Amino acid sequence: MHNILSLLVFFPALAGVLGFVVRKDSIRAYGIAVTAIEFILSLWLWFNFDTTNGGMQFVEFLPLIPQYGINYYLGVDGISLFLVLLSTFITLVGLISLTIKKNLKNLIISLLFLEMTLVGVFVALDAVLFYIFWELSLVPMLYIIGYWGGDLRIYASIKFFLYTFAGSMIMFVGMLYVAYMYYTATGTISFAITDWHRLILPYDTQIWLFLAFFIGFAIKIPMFPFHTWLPYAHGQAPTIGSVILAAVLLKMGTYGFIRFSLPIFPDASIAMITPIAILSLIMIIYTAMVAYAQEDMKQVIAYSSISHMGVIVIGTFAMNVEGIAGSIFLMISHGIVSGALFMLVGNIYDRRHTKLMKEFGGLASVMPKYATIFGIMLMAAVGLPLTIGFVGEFLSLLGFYKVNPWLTFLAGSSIILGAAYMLRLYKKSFFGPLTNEKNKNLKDLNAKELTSLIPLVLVAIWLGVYPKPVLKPINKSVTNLLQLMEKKSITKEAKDLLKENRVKLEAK
Amino acid sequence: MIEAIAFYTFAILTIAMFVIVVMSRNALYSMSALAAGMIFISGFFFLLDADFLGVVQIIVYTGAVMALYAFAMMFFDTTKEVKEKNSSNYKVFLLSGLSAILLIIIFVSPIISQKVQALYPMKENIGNTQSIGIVLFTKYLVPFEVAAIMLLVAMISGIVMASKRMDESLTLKVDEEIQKEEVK
Amino acid sequence: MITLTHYLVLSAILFCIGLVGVLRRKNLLMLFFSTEILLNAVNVGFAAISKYYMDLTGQMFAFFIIAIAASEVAVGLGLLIIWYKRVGSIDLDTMQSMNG
Amino acid sequence: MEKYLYLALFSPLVGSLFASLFGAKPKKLFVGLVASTLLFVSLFSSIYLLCYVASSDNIIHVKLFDWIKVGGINIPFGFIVDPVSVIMMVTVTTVSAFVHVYSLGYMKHDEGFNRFFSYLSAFVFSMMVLVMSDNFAGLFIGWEGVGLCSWLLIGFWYKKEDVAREINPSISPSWAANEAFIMNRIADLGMLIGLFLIYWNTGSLQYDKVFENISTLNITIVTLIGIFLFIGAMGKSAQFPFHTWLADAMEGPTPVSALIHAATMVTAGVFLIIRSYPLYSQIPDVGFFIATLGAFVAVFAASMALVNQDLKRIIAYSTLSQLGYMFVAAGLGAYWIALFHLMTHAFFKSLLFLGAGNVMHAMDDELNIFKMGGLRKTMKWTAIMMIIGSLALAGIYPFAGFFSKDKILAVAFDSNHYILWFMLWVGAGMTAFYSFRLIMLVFFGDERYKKYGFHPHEAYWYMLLAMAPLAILAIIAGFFEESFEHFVTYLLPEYHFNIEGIKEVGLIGITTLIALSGIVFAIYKYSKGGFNPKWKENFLYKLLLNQYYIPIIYEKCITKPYAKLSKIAWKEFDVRIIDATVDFIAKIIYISGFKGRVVQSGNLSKMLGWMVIGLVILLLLVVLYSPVR
Repeated sequence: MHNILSLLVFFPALAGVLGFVVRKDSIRAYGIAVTAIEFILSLWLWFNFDTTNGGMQFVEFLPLIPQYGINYYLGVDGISLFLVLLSTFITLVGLISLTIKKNLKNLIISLLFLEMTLVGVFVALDAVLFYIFWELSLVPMLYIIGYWGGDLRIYASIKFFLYTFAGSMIMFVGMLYVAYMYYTATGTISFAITDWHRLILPYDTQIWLFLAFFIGFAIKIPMFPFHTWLPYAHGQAPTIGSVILAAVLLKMGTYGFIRFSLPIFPDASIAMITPIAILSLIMIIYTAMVAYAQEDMKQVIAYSSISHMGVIVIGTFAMNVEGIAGSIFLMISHGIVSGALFMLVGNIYDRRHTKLMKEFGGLASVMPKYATIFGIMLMAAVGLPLTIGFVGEFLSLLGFYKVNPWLTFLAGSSIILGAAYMLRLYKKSFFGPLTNEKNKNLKDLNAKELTSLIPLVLVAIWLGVYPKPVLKPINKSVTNLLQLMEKKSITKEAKDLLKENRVKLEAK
Repeated sequence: MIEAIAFYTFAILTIAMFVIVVMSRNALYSMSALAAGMIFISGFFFLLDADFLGVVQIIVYTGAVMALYAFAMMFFDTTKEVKEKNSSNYKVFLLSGLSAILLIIIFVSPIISQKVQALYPMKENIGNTQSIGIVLFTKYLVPFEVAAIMLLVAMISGIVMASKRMDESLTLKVDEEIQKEEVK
Repeated sequence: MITLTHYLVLSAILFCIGLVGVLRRKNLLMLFFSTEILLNAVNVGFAAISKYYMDLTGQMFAFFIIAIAASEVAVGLGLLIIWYKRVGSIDLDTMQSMNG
Repeated sequence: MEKYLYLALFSPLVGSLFASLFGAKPKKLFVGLVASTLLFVSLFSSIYLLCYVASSDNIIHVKLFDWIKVGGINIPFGFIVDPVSVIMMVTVTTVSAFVHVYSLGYMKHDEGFNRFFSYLSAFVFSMMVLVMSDNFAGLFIGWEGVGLCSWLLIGFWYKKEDVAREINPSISPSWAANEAFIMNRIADLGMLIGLFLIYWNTGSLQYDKVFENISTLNITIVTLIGIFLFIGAMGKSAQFPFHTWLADAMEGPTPVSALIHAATMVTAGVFLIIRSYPLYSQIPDVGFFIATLGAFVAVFAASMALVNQDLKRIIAYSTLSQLGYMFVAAGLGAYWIALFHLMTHAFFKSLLFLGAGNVMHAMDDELNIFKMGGLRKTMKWTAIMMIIGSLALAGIYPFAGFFSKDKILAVAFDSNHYILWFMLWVGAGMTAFYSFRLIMLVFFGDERYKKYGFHPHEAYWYMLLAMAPLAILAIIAGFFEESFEHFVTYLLPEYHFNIEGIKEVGLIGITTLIALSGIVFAIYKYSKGGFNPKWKENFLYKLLLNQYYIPIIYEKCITKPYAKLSKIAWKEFDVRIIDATVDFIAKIIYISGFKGRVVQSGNLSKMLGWMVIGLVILLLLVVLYSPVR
C-alpha cells in the first residue's frame, strides 16, 4: 500500500473518534487493539523500508494551498523511521500499563489523538504541516496532565503549554521568513523541507534564522535555561503522561535540529557548535547535580532525562556521521529507557501513592522482580555496554571528541554523575533493611505491569547487543545529510570541517 | 504695513481674551471674554479678506452661540465661584506647552508643498461673498443641505431637552427641595 | 509683512490655549468654551490658508465648521441642562459612572 | 577449534542465566552444581586451548557478528585466543572454578544462594569477554560488565543498613558497592577518552590495526593515549587515587573477594597494559611513571596492612601492594614477568582469601584478628594452606612468589632504577612481616577467642578440597617459569637481563634475606605477645589505621561538598532563579494588564489628558520622521 504514512498518521485519530462510541468497560481493550494495529503497521513500514537508499521513502504529495506552497507532503527516511517506531511502540506499551480508572475513555481518546500528532511530526516534510502537528501535540498533553495529574496539575500543564507554545511561535516566524527567502531566491514560494534543503542562505540571515529555530527547539528539548517546565510537567503528570512526554515529546526538539537547523543553516550550525556545546554541557552537569539532590524518585528521572538530552544535543552538533547517528540512536534508547523508568515509578506509585525515596527502603527483598527490572533499566540509563544506553552515548561522545576534546571530557562526566544519582536512588529505595512497615506486604509486579515492562527490557538488551538493523538506515541518511550540508556550506571553516570528516570516511 | 499692525494687535487681543476665558474663576468673565475673542477672530477674517466669513462669524458665533451660552448660564447657578480642583497644573501646562512648541516647529519649518494648486481659484474681479455663493451652491450643495438638516435636528433636540419642567425655576429652589422632588 | 506661517503660528497658539482650557477645567460649561476656542483657532488657520493659496475651499470648510459648532453647542447645552437637573452640578468629577 | 573458544566463553553465561531463573527462589543446590560444572567446562576448554596454542603456535581469531557499524567506526564482537589471552583465560577459569566449588559450601546457609551463583558466573563471563575480545570496545564491554558484577556482588548482602564509619569503615555493603561502581566509572571515563583518541588517530579500535599504525603517530598522541588508558587501568586495579574502594569491597562475601578482588578483576588493569604493550613500549617515560606509581602503591598498601586488625582487609591491602609490583614490572617493559606474577599471585592470593573465608565462617563472621588465636588446633588444614599461601606471598624459595616477585625486583635493579628497587625491597620485607603477623595472630598464640564464646570448627571437606589445587599451584607454579617465558614471549617482547652471575645471585640472596627477617621478626614478636599497647597512641599507628585518612578526605572534600552543591543547585539556582525568572515574565504580563486598567477610568479630564498625550506623541513622530528632512 503506497500511502502507508497517511494511514499511520490518521488511523489513531479516526479510531479515537470512534472510541466515543465504544462502551466504557471495553474501552481499554479497544485502545490496546488500536495501538497494536498501529504498531504492526509501523513494523510493516520498517520491513518494507529500503535501508540502502538514505533519501525519503513512501513519499506522499497532495497540494493543499498551492499558491502559498503549502502541501500535504509526507515522507520518512532513516532518521525519522525509528522515531515513528518509538512513538507507536511506547504508546502501545504505555496503554497496556495504564491503571487509571477515572474517566478512562477520554484519556484513551486523547492518547490516540496524541499518537497521531507524534507520528505526524516525524513524517511531515512540509514545514507548515510539521508546525501543525508540533502544536497539536501540546493539546492532548495539556489535557492528560491537566485532568489526570497530581495536585499542582493546572499550573504545570499551563506552564508546559504556554512555554512550548511561545517557543514554537518564534520558530514559526522563522519558518515564514525562510519561505519568504525561498520566494525571493526562486520566485515561487514553498514550505517543503526538501526544497528548503536546496536553498542557500547568506551567512548572517542563517545565524538569525538558526537562533529563531533554536529557541523553538531548545524549549522543547528542554535545553538548559528553558528546562524549568519539565520537573513540574513530570511531577504532576500521570504515569502514562510522563512516559510519553519523556519518551517521545522531548525527541521532537532534537529531531527538529537534525531535520531543520543542520541542513538548512549548515554554516550557522557549525558556527554555533561551541556555544551550544557549552549550553548542553551545563545541561548535563548541572541537571545531574540537581538530580542528585532530589528526594522524589520521579524528579530524579525527570532531571536525568534532561541530562541525557544534553548528550543527544552534543552528539547532534558533532557534525560527523558517528556523532549524529549516535545522537539519533540515543534518542531511541533514551525513549525506551526513560519510558520504562517512568512506568516503574508509576507502578510503585500505584502501590504506595508516594514517590519520596525516604518512604521506601529495602524494596528488593519485598519485590524482587520489580528490583531486577529496575536494576536492568538503571544500568541501561547509566549506559552500561551491552545495554541500549551505551551505544548512543558512546557514539555521541566519540563524534563530539573530534570537534572539541576538552568539552567531551567534561560531557563524559555525564556517565559518572549519571551513575551517582541513579545508584543513590537505587540504594535509597531498594537496598538497606525494610524499615517502613507499610512496605512489608507490597505485592510484586502483576501480569499487566510485567507485560508492559518485559518488551521494554527485551528491546533494551536486544538493541544493546545487536544495534545493526537500527544503525544501518540511520547511517545511510546521516551520510546523505552531511554530504548535503557540505555542498551547501558557504563559510570556509564549515567547508573544511565537513570535508575533513568526509575525507576520513572515504579513507576507511 | 497697516496690515501688520492690525494683525499683531488683533493677535495679542485674541490671545489675551482666550487666556482670560481659560483662566478666569468666574463663569461670566470667561463668557464675555469668549465673545470678545470671537469678535477679534472675525477681525482676522476681514484681514484675510474673507469678508462673508467674518460677517457669518460675528452673526452666528458671537450672536447666536453666545446668546445660547448666556441662556444656558441662567440655568446653572453660576453665582457660586467655580471651584477648581485642578488636579495637576504641571501636567496640563507641560502637555499643552509641548504641543504648542511642536506645532510651531512644524509650521515654522518651511513646509511648502508645491503640489497644492487651487481647486476653486479666487477670481479677482467679483467679490468674496459672490464667489462663495457660486462655490457653495455648485460644488458643496449636498454638504450645504446636510448642514441645514443637521441644524434643524440640533434645534429641535435643544428645545425638547431643555423644555422638560420648564415651569419651575431651578436656581431659586433650595437644593434639598430638588432632591426631595427627585426622590418622589 | 504677514505670511501664512504667522497665521498658522497664531492658530497653533490659540489651539493650545484651547487645549489648556480643556485639560484644566473641571466645569463642563467651561469645557464648552474651550472647545469653542479650539474651533475658532482652526477656522483662522483655514481662512489663512484659503487666502494664501487663493482657493475658496478653506473658507467653505470654515463655514461648515461654524455650522457644526452651532449645532454642537445647541445639543451640548441641552444635554448639560438635563444632566444638571438630574445631578445638580455640572462638575466633571461627578460623571465617573463609566469607569472601567 | 572455534568450538572450544565459544565453549570457554559462553558456558559461564549459560550458567549465570540458568541460575538467574531461580534468582528469587529459596536455595537449590543443583543451581550451584550446574554453575560449577559449567565453570569446569570452561576451565577444561581453556586448558585445551592453552595446549593447542602452546603446541601449534597459531592464534585463533573469530568474529561473531558486527556490533556497532556506523560511519567510519566498525566494532565487531571479535574474539582472539593468543598466548596472553589464553594465560589469562586459564588463570581466570581455574580460580573461578575452585571458588565456585568453595562457595557451594560457603554460601550453604545463605538464602541468596541461587542469586549468588548467577552473579558469580556472570562475572566470569564478563571477565572472559574482557580477556578474549580482539578490540578495545570489546575490552570496554568486559570492563564495565565486570564493574557491574562487582557492584552486584559487593552489595550482595543489601539488607545490612548503613552504620557509622567508626563501627564499620565501609559503612554498608550497598554503600561500598556504590562507591566501587562510581569510582570505577570515574576511571572508565579516562579510558573512554583513551578509546576516542585511539579511534580518531588510528581509524579503528581493533588491536591489530591500532598497533600496526601506532608507530606512525607522533609521540605526544601516543603518550596521551598511554596516560588515559592507564587512568582506566588505575581505576580497575585500584591504584593510588582510586584505591579506597578495594578495601571497602571486603563487605561482599569472601568467595567474591577471593575471585574478584584478588585474582581476576583487579588484574584487568595490568592485563590492559600488557595487552597494549606495543603502545607502551613506545613511551618509556609513561612506563617509568607507571612503575613509580606502582612502587609507591606497593609500599603505601603494605604500610596500611601492617597495623590493620581486619583479617580480609589485610589481604586486600596485600593484593593492592602486589598489584603495585605488577605495575612496576609492566611499566619497566618486563611484560611477561608482570603476566607471570599476575598468574602466580592469582593462585596464592585466592588461596589466602579462601582460607580467610574458612576462618570467618568458623568465627561466625568475626574478622578482628585480635579476637582470634591458636586456631591451628581446630582448623589444621586451613592453617597449613594459609601458611603455604603466606610463604608464597612472602616469596620464599620453593614457592611461586619467589620466582615471580624476585624477578620484578631484578627487573627494577637491572634497569638501574635503584630507588624503585629499594622501595620494592622494603615492600617485600613488610609483606613478609604482615602476612606472618596475620598467621601468628590467627593460628598461633593463646586462644583469645574463647573469651568471646566462639567455638570454631574446620570447614567442610569439599571447601578444603577446592582450596587444595590452589595450594599445589602456589607451590609448583614457580617451576613453570622457563616454559611460561618461552610460551608468552612468542607474542610479548622478552626482557633480557644484562646483570650476570654473581650480582644476580647476590640480588636473590638479599631479597630472600629481607623476606626471612620479616618472617622471623613477626614470629618472634607475636610469640612474645605482640607489640605493647603504647604503640597505639603514636601518630604513625593512627595514620596507618585510618588508611592515611584518605577515605575521610574523599568524603570531606568530594562527596559532602558535591551533595551540598547539588542541593544548592537545586534549591537556590533551579527553583529560585531560573524558575522564578520564567514565572516573573508571566507575572509581568499579568501586572501590566492590571496596571493598564487604570487608564480606562471614567473621569473625562483624565481621558482627555491621555488623548493629549497621544496627540503630543504623534506630533513628536511628525517632527522626527517629517518627510522634509
